[in-house]
Amino acid sequence: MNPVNYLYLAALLFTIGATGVLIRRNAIVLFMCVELMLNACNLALVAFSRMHGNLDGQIIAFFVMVVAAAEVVVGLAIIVSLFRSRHSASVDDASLMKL
Amino acid sequence: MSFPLLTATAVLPALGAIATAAVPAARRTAAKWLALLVSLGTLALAVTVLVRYDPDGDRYQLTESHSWIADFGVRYELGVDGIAVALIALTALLIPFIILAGWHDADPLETGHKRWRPTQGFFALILAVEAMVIISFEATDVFLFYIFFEAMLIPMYFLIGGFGDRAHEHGEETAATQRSYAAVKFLLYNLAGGLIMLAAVIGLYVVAGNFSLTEIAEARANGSLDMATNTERWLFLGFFFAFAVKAPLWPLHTWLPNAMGEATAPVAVLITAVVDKVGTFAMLRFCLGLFPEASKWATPAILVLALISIIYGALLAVGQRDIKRLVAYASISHFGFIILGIFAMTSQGQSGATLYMVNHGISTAALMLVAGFLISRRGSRLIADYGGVQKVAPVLAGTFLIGGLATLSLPGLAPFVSEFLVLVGTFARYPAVGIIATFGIVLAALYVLVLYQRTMTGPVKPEVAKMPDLRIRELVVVAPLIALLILLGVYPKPVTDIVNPAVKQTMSDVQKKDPQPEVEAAK
Amino acid sequence: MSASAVHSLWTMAADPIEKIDAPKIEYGQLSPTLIVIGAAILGILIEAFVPRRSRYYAQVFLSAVALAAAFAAVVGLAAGGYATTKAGIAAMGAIAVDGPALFLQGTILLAGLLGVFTFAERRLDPVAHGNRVDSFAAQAASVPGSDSEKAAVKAGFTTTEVFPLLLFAIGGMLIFPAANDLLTLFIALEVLSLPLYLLCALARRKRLVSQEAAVKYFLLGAFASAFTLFGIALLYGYAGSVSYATIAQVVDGTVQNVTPALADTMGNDALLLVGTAMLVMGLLFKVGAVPFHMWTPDVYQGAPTPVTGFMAAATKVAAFGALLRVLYVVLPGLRWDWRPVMWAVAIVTMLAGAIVAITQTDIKRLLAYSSIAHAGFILAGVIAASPEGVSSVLFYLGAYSFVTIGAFAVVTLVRDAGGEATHLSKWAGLGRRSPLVAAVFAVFLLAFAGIPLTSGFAGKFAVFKAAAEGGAGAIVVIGVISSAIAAFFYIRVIVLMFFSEPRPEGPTVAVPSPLTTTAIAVGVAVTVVLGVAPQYFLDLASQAGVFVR
Amino acid sequence: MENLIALLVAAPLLGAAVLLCGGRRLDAVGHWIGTVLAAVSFVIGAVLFADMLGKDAEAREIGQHLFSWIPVEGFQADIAFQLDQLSMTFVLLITGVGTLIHLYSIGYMEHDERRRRFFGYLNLFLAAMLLLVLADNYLLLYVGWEGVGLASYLLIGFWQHKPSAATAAKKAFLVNRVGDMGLSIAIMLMFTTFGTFAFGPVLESAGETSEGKLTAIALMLLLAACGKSAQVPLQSWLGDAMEGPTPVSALIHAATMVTAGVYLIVRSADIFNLAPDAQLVTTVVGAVTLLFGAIVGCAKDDIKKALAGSTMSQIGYMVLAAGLGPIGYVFAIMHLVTHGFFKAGLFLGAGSVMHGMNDEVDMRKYGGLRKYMPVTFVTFGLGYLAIIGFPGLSGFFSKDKIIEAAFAKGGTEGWILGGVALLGAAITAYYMTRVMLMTFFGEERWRSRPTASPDQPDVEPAAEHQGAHAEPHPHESPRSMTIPMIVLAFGSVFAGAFFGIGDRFVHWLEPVTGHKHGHPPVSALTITLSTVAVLVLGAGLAYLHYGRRPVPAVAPRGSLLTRAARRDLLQDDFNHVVLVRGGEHLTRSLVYVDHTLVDGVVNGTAASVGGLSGRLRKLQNGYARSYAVSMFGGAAVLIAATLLMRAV
Repeated sequence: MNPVNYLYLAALLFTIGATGVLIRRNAIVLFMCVELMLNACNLALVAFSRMHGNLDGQIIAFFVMVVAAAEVVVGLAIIVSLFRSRHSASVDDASLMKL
Repeated sequence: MSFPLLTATAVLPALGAIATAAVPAARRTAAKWLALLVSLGTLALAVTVLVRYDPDGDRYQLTESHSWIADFGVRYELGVDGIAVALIALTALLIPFIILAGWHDADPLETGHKRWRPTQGFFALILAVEAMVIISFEATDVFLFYIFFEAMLIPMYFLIGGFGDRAHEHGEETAATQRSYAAVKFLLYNLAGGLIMLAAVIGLYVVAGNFSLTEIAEARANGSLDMATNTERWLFLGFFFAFAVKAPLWPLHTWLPNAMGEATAPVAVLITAVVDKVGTFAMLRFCLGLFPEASKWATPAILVLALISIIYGALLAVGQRDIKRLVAYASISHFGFIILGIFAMTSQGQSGATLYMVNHGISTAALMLVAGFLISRRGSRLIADYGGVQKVAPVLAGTFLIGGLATLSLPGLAPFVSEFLVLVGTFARYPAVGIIATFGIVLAALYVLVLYQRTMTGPVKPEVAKMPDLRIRELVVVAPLIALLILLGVYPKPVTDIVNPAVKQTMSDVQKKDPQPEVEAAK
Repeated sequence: MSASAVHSLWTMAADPIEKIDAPKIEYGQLSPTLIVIGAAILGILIEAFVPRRSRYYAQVFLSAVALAAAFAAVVGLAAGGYATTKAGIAAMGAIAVDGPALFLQGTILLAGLLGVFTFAERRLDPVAHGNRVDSFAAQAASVPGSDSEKAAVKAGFTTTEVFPLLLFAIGGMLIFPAANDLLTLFIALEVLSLPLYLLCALARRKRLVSQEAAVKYFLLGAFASAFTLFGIALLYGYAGSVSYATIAQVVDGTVQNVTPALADTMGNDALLLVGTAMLVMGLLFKVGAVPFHMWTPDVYQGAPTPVTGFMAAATKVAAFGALLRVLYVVLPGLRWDWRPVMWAVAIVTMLAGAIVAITQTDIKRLLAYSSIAHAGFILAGVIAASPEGVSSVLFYLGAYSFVTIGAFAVVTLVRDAGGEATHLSKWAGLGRRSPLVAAVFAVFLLAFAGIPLTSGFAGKFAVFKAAAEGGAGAIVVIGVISSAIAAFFYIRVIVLMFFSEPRPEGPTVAVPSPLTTTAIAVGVAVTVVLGVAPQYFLDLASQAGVFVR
Repeated sequence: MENLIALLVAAPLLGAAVLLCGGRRLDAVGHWIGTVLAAVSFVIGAVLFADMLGKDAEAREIGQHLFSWIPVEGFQADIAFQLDQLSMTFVLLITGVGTLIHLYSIGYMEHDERRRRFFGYLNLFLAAMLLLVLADNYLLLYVGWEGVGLASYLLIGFWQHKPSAATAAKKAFLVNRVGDMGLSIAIMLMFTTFGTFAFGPVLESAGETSEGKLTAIALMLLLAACGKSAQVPLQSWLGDAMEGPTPVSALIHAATMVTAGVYLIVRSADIFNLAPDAQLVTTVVGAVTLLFGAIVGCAKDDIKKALAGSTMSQIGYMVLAAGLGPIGYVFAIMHLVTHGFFKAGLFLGAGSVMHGMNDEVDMRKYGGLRKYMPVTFVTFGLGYLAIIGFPGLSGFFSKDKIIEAAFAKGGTEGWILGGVALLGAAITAYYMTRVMLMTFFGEERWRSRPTASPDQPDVEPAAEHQGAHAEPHPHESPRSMTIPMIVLAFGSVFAGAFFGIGDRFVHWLEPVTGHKHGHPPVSALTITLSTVAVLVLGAGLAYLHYGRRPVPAVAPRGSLLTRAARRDLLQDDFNHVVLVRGGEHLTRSLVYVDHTLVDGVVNGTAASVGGLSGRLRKLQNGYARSYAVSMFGGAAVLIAATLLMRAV
């Protein structure tokens, strides 16, 4: 299969993730969409790695996974604490600060 | 290395400001005396500068030059020509009077916070302004000038916004609001002007590579610096805009009546007699000096604006109900004359303009300070609240009248000499402009005399019946100013002698020759 | 060891394995970062092993010493010529040790040190149950207003973890502007961001707002990271490498041994341009440029003020450093493409920041918009695309970070019953109550406004000068117009402090410990010194203005 | 001798300085200091005069250079004096009459608590006036010119507590300022044309420039003269100026200052001679004013205002004569001097009457006073005869010469001007007879009787101050007042004959002003006879109106012309409507413009930025997802823009 197709897929996934961020309200889902975007990047990296015949992309993908895991740790901590104080994970409820 | 006299003249009031600010809260009187002494010391230094200045010597004298910010091409370069010397002397002369006149203006009304020290602040700020004004007169480096041109806004701003007339017809609350409005307006106008100038200063650096007046002039003279016509014009406009705000020139003038109206009289004098002079001074030194061609290009428009200022300012002065605003509009009219003289580009016009700066400083100081004494007695700035003061306080009225007569340029008093020179100088090149400007002298008579009539003559109003005449301190402030007005009106030669060579230089900067008379009259 | 000769660590692995070379790490040159990260790890251990009562002192001591040592290391490296003649690439091409990197690292470390001081301040909040408390939540995990929180407060708990978090963030920031390949850049970005997200959530008072700020920052930050990463992926796809030097060569077309795949992707400008745009967007998010600025006001407002101060100063420094390196090292060949776009961003940022700030009513939000406007001014220097541009940006960043930390430190002092009194109306008449504090804050505001004789003016002049020399005269004009607009709201605060009558129920000014006092004093001193005699620092910045490739 | 010239000015200047700065402790002696210094000045003048007489006519001009005043590149103004016959004439008139009036004032102002100040102002006036006539250049003349204006301002408004006085003073100064504009423009023109404005060089080289320039200069000088000498159209201030104390009216607004305009024209003779158009305008101004003043004088019931109208009219004669050129200059000055005597005398007489009548000025409340104040009556009467040109008295000689010269102008102009001058003489006789009759003859209308209702229209406001209702006790004035009156009466009687017979005055002034003998189309005798005839006619008519019939104590409504004349021929109304009201409207609208437009633009800009801020601020709505939208959109734009940059 033409490696470019993987890139299209990656772009598609990235867009889906971004759209999710824009339209979903639940912070957890939002965060998952971000993860989806990161994985779309991973896909692109791996595809490029394959195209260029070097391993850089694939190694980066591993790093990204680690980073994503770290993000989960931090992110969930924050989101959960928010949820516990407000009993809601909707990001739209978290709008005390404006203007 | 010789003693850095120019630096000392600026540094002394700066140090004085710090020292005054540091005087403990309870020792108010000590702070006042300290400030007064420092200002007198500065005056002594300024007089030394005056004495050491040799009218027949180099263009810039007593020069000091040190590297400062090499990255910006900025040097700490000081030097004075005749115009600067005259204005430094004026500044140093007026400050002691301003301090003395404002002796009680900043006494705290009630015992506020124990660390609240308005008195110390007031006098420290005045000295700070003095320091900055003096150094901007001395700077021969554009950047150095610019820095202090801008920085002096800050102490001025606090002086305007922080200290106002004690009583106000609408109560202290309104007074505070109007005061801070005036202060903000002052600052924003001038800051906007200054920032536009900043763009031009940067542009100048890009074009010239350094900021030294002398070097740039030299480079332009020997052709190594070639400014494109359009560049020069844009840069000129950038500089001129800032100076026109400061001066102020119509239609950028509206901050002045507010500022002068709301500030205490001594501060109003500081604004119009001292700080604003930096604007007109800078037009002479920087606009004409750096951008002669563009100056000539812009002259017609500037003359028109100056004319409008003269007539418009005078007419508005006639229409004012507030004494201090009236003086402010009168000043706008006078600044029109100064700018007219500068851009007429004749020796008489420019000498007249320089002389005008000095004389206007003294005459406005006299008028405004007496007005301040008057206002402090009655607690109102409205002309309508006075009447018949002449009867109860003849000396006050008399000095007020002399200040007023100086403002309307009565021959025999100093402003006449300068105003006439400006008119003659303008007329020589632009007869129509000269004639229209002459209408200003009628209007000046109108607003001064109307003011005098309404406040000083007529039946004595009950509110002013108990008004005391001038006190000794106040007399000490006013009498020397009046003496100077008369002296410089009859014998202005000491000033013109200092100014003339500098004007000659400026004329050669712009490569203009005086129009020659049609008939070479037999001498 | 030239950059191109060193093939990156990763590609070697693809070859048949005969022996594994130990990676060559220049520990000396990396020592600032290593010290800080080591201290951070040590800080974690302290949390684990040191008794609760002593943790605070241990952490403060450790952090301060580590930062000071790291700063000393930076100075040592700079003195040793690593900023100029010996500048080079370290850690197998991952990290650049050169002038801009060292300059910015030094700035970040000093800002971090002042940050530690403000973090450690325990005199401002009233003593709770016999315990001195700082700005951070007693126990972050407890729900605001819950019994467990009250118990934690009563027990005198404090979140001493903030110090290791701070050190981690600083560690990331140190790497960020020095990163010499895109992967390092990304890792550094995350290392600096994640602790900050957490720190934002840790306010002692107004915890809901604080958590909200953290969530917003986190979600948007992660969102931006994803864009950055996708940009990185595309650039990698374009150049077949993440090394700055290699990408630059590919962009310039000077690359040797072009493989067929590379030849293929090299021709695809879309990869390059879209990748560049997305990468730059991620960096612009960090610097708070319009339209990626919208997190700034909320986060600045919600985060604990010491964190805001530190973040506003140090993050901006690090992010601009990274942006400069990307634009100047990776993409100079693309100058004609990114400059117009950055022009637009700079203009919009300057204007929007200044205009929106006018109507703000909260001092922290006001400063946030101010920081947006300043990002615009700095971008004007970035656009210059010249060594002068680099050094002017470096200088501006140095000047700006101290003003910012100082200003936010002053904000922590003005308090009422609900903690910090950040609503502007409460600042009315502050000049009457506490002339000194108000005067100090006025100095900072004037520096923000760019009034001469303050560092703000020197910095502004430097970037505008560089921009004008780089032919961006229009930017300068718009810059001064924005400055004029911006001046309005700085002045509004001064008016409020000095010319308004104090309110009877107004806030009090807490007397800080020497820690905050030091931070403020250093801020004032730097502001004035850089304003009056900037030459030494300008020299420093201009010597440090050359990137190594 | 030259060095005395400065002393001439210095003496009264010193007096002014001492009196004004000296403070209360000089109150007791202040008036004597002032009077003595005025006399000193007169003595110096006399010494100089004697010295001058001892020289040949051509060598009489002397000068004194004190110092360089305004030395500026290409511009030289000196403080320097020039004393020639013309100046000498004025010096003697000023110091002589001045000293007398100082003396008079000692009595007249006896009860005024601010007498010292009054004398200070008088001395200031003398100094300024002497400076005016002694200056050797136009700029220094200008200083004196404004100096006398200032003194006039101070003295008109001396009783400042009266709003009318303060207003009158202001008005005088302002109208004069309009004239001063003319003087300064004239000086500027001289400077650009000749490069100097010293009398000598300018006048010598006047011929070297175009007539147009000279006409412009001359017209501007005329404008200045109109202001100072109360000539149409700048005459309106003089009537109001009568608010000042009467000695002031006598000295400044009759004898000396108001004649400065004539001095200026005669001094600039060389310019006017070469600008015939300007001369024509000058004569027209003179003729119109002559009639104007005379008509106004007929209608006024206020004795001082009637005399003021007369002054205006007489100066009209002088200006007319001056406009005639070399045939008239000498006579203009001659009339000026004789007028100085008799008009000062008349005013002092009027003052004496007022002094005895509780400061009443309304002639309708006089009558039959000759019995009570005989000296005043006699001196006033002599002045009266002199002014109407009774043969043999001063006015006869001088006025007759002017009428002759007017006819001698030649052509239609000559006839018109001569006719006007003749008509003026008739009206002069009429109004002066009216004044004389109303004041000294007829029934004693000041005796107690029901006073007129106060709201009666056209009652001069000055009559309404306190004391007007108490019955006065007319009495002769003290010695210090009568002596000056007597001296001036001598002058009124004999000066004309002394000057006129044998053309003594012509020979005296000729070296300075030049003189040509005029040749009127009819013989001089005819003119003289017709002058006498119209005089009799005018006086007779007045007798019919005021001598035969009782004078109503309240002014009748009168004809349209009378009513207009009472209001200065509606000139003031015009000023009020056009200048005052118009000016008020202008300033008020400008204040509005300044506030709304000039300030408004700036405030509007600020407000719109603020509004924009408010709207942009709403974008920051607190929803993280909308922030994300902004970022996403931003990224899209960024990408699109980057791609676009490559595309273009």
